[in-house]
Amino acid sequence: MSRQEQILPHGQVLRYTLRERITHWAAGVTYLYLLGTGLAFWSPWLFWLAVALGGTQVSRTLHPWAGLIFFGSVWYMYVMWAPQMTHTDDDRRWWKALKYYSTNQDDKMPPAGRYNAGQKFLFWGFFWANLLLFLSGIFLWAPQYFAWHSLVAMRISVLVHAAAALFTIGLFMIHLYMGLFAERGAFGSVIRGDVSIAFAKRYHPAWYKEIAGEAASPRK
Amino acid sequence: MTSPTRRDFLKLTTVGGAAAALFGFDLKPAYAQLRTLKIARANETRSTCPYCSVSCGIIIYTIGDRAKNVTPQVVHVEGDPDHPINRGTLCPKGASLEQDILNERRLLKPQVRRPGGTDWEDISWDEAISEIAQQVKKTRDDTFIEKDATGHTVNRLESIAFSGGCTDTNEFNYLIVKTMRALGVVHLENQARV
Amino acid sequence: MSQATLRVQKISGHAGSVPGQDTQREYTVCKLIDTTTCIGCKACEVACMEWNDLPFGETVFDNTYQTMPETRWNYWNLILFNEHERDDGSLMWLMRKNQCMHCGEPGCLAACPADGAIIQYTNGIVDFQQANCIGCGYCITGCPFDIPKMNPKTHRVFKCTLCTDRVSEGLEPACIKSCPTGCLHFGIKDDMKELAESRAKQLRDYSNFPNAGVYDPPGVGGTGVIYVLHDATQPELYGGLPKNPHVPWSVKLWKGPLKWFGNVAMIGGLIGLFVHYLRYGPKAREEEDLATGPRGGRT
Amino acid sequence: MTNGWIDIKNTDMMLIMGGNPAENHPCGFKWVVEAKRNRNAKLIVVDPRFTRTASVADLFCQIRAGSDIAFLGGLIQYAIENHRVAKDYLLNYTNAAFVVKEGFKLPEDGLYSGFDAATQTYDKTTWNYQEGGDLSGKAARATGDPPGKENKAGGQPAAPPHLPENVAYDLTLQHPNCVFQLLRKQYSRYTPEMVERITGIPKAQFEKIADLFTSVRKDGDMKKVATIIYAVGWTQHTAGTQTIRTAAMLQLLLGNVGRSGGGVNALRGHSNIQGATDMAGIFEILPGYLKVPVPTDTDFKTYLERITPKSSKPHIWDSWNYWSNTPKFAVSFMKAMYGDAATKQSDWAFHYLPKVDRNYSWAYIWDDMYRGNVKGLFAFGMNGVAIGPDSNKNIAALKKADWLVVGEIYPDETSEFWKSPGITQDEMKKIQTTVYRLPCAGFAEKDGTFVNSARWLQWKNAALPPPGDAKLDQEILARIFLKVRELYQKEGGKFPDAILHATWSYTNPQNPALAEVAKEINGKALADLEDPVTKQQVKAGQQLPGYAWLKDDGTTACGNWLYSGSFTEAGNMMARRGTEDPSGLGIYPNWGFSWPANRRVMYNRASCDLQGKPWDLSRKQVWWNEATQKWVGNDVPDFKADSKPKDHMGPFIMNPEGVGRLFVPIGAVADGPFPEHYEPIESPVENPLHPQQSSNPIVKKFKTDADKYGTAKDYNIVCTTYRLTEHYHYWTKNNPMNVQLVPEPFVEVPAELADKMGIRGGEVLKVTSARGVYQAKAMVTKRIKRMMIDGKETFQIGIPIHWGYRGIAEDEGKTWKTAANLLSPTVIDPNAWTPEFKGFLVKLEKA
Repeated sequence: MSRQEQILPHGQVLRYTLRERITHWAAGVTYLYLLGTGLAFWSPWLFWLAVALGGTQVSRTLHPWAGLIFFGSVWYMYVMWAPQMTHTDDDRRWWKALKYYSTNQDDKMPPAGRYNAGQKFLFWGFFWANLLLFLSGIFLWAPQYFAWHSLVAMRISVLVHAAAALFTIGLFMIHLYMGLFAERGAFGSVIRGDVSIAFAKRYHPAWYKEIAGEAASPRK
Repeated sequence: MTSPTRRDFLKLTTVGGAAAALFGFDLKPAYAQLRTLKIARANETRSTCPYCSVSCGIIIYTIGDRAKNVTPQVVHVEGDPDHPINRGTLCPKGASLEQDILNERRLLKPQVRRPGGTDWEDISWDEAISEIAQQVKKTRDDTFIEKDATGHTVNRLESIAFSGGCTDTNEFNYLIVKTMRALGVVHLENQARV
Repeated sequence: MSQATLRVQKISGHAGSVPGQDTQREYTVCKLIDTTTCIGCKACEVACMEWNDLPFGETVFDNTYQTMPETRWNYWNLILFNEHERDDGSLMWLMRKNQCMHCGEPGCLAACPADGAIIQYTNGIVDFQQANCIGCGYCITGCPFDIPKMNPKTHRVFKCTLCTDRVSEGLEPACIKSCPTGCLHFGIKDDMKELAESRAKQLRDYSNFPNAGVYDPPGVGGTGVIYVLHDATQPELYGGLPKNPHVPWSVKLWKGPLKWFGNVAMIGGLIGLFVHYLRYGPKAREEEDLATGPRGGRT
Repeated sequence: MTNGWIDIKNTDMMLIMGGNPAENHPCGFKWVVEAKRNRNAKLIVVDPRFTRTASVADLFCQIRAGSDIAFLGGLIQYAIENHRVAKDYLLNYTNAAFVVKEGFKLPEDGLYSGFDAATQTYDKTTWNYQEGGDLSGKAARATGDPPGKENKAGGQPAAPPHLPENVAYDLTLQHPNCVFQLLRKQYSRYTPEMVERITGIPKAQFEKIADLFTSVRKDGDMKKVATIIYAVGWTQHTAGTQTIRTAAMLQLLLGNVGRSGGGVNALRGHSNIQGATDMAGIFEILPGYLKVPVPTDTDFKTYLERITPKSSKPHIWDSWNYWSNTPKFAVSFMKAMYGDAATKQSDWAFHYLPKVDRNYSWAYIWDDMYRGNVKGLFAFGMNGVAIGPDSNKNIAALKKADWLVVGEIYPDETSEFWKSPGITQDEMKKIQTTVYRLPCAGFAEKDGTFVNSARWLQWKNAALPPPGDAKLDQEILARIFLKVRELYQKEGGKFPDAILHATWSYTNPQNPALAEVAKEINGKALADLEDPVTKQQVKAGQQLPGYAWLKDDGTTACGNWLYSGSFTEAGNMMARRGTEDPSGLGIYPNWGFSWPANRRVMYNRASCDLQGKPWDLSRKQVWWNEATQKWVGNDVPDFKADSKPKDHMGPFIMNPEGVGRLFVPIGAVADGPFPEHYEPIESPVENPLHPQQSSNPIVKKFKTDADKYGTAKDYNIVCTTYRLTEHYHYWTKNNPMNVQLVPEPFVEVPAELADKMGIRGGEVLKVTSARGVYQAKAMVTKRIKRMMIDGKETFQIGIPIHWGYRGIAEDEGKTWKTAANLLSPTVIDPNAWTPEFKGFLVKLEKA
């Protein structure tokens, strides 16, 4: 897709292609399910979640399958986005200015590209946690199928799985907060794929400059 | 579409909690579901283990209460705690006697393998008994020895052998002695020797 | 509430109190296994299979008298055979009946997330309730003795029930009844401890086993199955009986600090974000600034 | 067993040898453990392998298979030289003081006096006591009568030698020809060094064991008791009977026989082979151990005279000689068998009984069949092909038979010999044997009695009917017999008398109720009887209260005198279930019925001293009651109830001497009055005692072309066979539970040998003997160790016997379909005619 094609009519800019959106939601929906069932297994106080999600055995059965889809989606995100997620000098500056970002003083932030440093962190955080969840999950899924399974591996897996999941929950809460509440328009962007130019300019000025520079005036 | 509002955020957090009620699941698992004692009302027969010579007392549990309309089927075999020697204990063979009684490899019908035959053929009991009796008579009449070389009466039959098994009861053994000695059989043998 | 439920003192994955906890007066039952009189005859293995009507499985010769390498979901009771040469050159053939130890502090129960899948009765029996089991296998990781095993087909975990169906009717467990030499004994824990100690003393005094002793590891709150060993200082000789078993650190870490940290972090995070929103609100208040688009009501 | 299972708990010392009760009799073994636990009794285990019995032993030593007499002889030597003998017991309750005939020679060169090399038999004339009275302090005559010459002249053998009525004796035990001195001399050669050379047990280890075992008689104290427990590890050798005799002699020497916690205890291998022996399911006896008639017994009187012993003892002593009642037992038996046809006039139908003058035992059945003389075989629950020995010979024999009737509950090797591995379809078509395979009832479907090792008769009940078309064994036998009888009635034939006149008055003749048969075995009065002393009466037709009521005039009928008292007017004594044991000795007098006369420990008079006071008051079995002038006790006294101690009646009432036999006179044992160590027929070494006479001189090898024997040159490894606790003979290979416990056949190989040959556990091995090849996986173990036999490095391997070519594993193709008894030799013990399954030579290769 050429950069020009990203400039849409009505002052909109294409932020996510259909493929990206489908991938995101594949991950998103499965993550929600994994979160619900996972939390059920995490604490007796939340065990009702497993019941609510179709029954305890069903939850246990589907959790790993959902996990596979989630793993696949995140892996595909990696394939799609990894080159855009490299850490830059701007990102370093962004982290230093984090307090402005968190207090909504976005004008004091160094210009962000398509993804700001926080998003990159989210990406890499999910990527690595996903790997850990996958590996530990495989151990825990059906240990009896694997001749090489060992109790030690399973015990470590239990810990790793829980710890990695906790980490993603932290990421996920911020991601959800940012996407749903903090940045108006972000949620729409993963639904429709586009954002307003204002949004782009405000949150991802460097990225907007990049596409707008090529096509000086948006098509009307 | 519109982005969610603050109200939505609050709403979301309560949905989960209500979900259980919404979906109508019974959240209470059943605790302590005990299997009931499988031999509680089974019929008990006192018997003796057929394996080694300790002769452990065993109890064979069969379904039904001896009512007419029940075909007994063994559901369990266990040691007889009253038995002075084994006091309820059993060895791995005695403990698996249920599998000996209910064994799919059991022979269920008389069979015969004819001279030169390459497989078993079915035969009725009446035919089998009658054929065997004729074989016995023929062999006996052909080879019976009334007097030996020194002229002593011996009345013996050296051409038929009988070997009795280890779980033959005394009473059956007595019938063997009675019938076989009457035929003149001297090749009379039992697991007792080997 | 049925009497059986009243007799439950611990429930896995359970929020709230447990019906039988501190409400029932009942003796702790206990199996005593005297390895010094075990002859490895496997009567207990068969009795267990027969009583519980467990399906047969395939076994393969493995240069040992031992039936199979370890217990299975459908083989709860396995005698472990070990040849051991003593310092004086004499040979010992050690046999140990291996099965669920019915720990006072069961690691499996601690690790289990499923409400009511593992319960501990007031008499100390730890019992799996397969109806509630979700097949996660966490109990497997929680057991220091490697006992619970999963049925790969049904995804339920099984282990010795200490014949709850028999014990609740006033009978002894099937294995106990079958044991030809009486190396298995059943009764209340205090009595079994006493019996075990006196046997260990006899072995020390009369049988050239100066280290004979009783195995009742405190690390798991004591066990509902105790052993008399020729050499209590080396339980590892008996097919790797752990010297000082504990609920695994992974389970402890997970069910302890990690859980607290996680809960605090999650709840703290939610509160933090909520307060943040109250304080700062969304980044852009003017919706029209940002959220323009075809479906935003503007052309 | 002279004692019983539970009685083992009363012992102080146990020697288990030639048996592996922990594996083969686990529930009886509990009483061994009880003795250990409750009395701190010591357990000594001597076996070719470190077995599961050894795993709970206080002392274990590994012995070479087939060298047991050397070990036990060594113990006798040790006990005598260290004065650990029961002096009073020895003097009064055994024949230690009896003086043996001049001319009797000990086998220093391997042969007793009287050996005839041509016939390979002994003339036993000198194997006898000397006639005469007290020889105490009198020197032996220089030479005696030359032995056995008089019998050689004519073709007709002279009347067999008999025991002197008045036996010469020396109560000082100093006479050089008295039994004790001969015994001492005989076993003086069995020094610890010699024991080590023969058995492979290091001297120090042997001495430790000898010291421990004989410690029960330390300083002659009589309180403690030791027991010896054995099984077919002794019997299944060419020295089987003599091995057991050595043990019995050792126990007599130590004063352990007849006592609670003592005895010589045979653990029989099967549920009712004790009963089968009692009931004479074997050729050489009739029920109740009556000897079978021989051709020279021309009438019943001659027969009874021959088989009824006369007492033989020092004149100052008394002997009950219970076998003097033989005529009563024999006549009553004939009445039970032939009813009205057996009368005084018909000489009790004596000629209905077949007369026997040669060996018809197990190995001969197959040998005769192989030679074409046995044409038909009934095999009811006997899997002859798998049982062996030499399964190949047995298969070859069956091919020559006309017909075979197999009564079984599972498909077995014998019924399918015609399709055994290696037989092609073409060969199959040439086999002319007709095979009938009849489905029988399993144990749970039958009632009736089993007799256990402790001689307990226990009635069992049927739980369910036989499955499918299977029938009760007694119905099958009855129908065949009645059909044969019908044919003889219709067509006539050779000597039909016995067939026509055998009693068969069962309510349902086609399917006799076993309870009725049991009543017939117990016996009933045929006329009104009265006890002359007590005036107790038994009316005609009533069940007899016991064998004391039997008569030799035809007024009683009894199928087996030993079992008389088992089914009386009071009912079925064998079904009694009284659980009380007032003495605490485990006697349980009201449980079942124990032959003879419900007594639980045999020869229990010997548990008391001469005055009739128990040797150990904490284990009171029987005693003399001075007040009532009777023997009374917790057990039924095995003795004449009113025989006063001062009469000095011997406690071993079944011997004409009344005392236990350290020396066995004349005919009772074929190969020597004292046991001597002979090598198994296949042995890795020459006999260190007398290399020129290495194996038993009277053991005969079989001579058909199928009989092959190997030598140490070609076959360098000693092989022994045995059972596992998880399996039972050739039966449980059909039981999925047992198959799961031990799924496959294996060979136990010493780790040292495996290292040498590069064998790893689980590798497939080929074991070859002179007769056949066996294949199975290797179990490499430290539980069998390298041995030094007479300076020669020797290895032993072991093979569990449980597999063949029909079974769950076999049918699934998981075995090599070979049977352990393809390897074992057809060679038998000269006394009991049991084959030598337990020690033969093989070679070992990787398959």
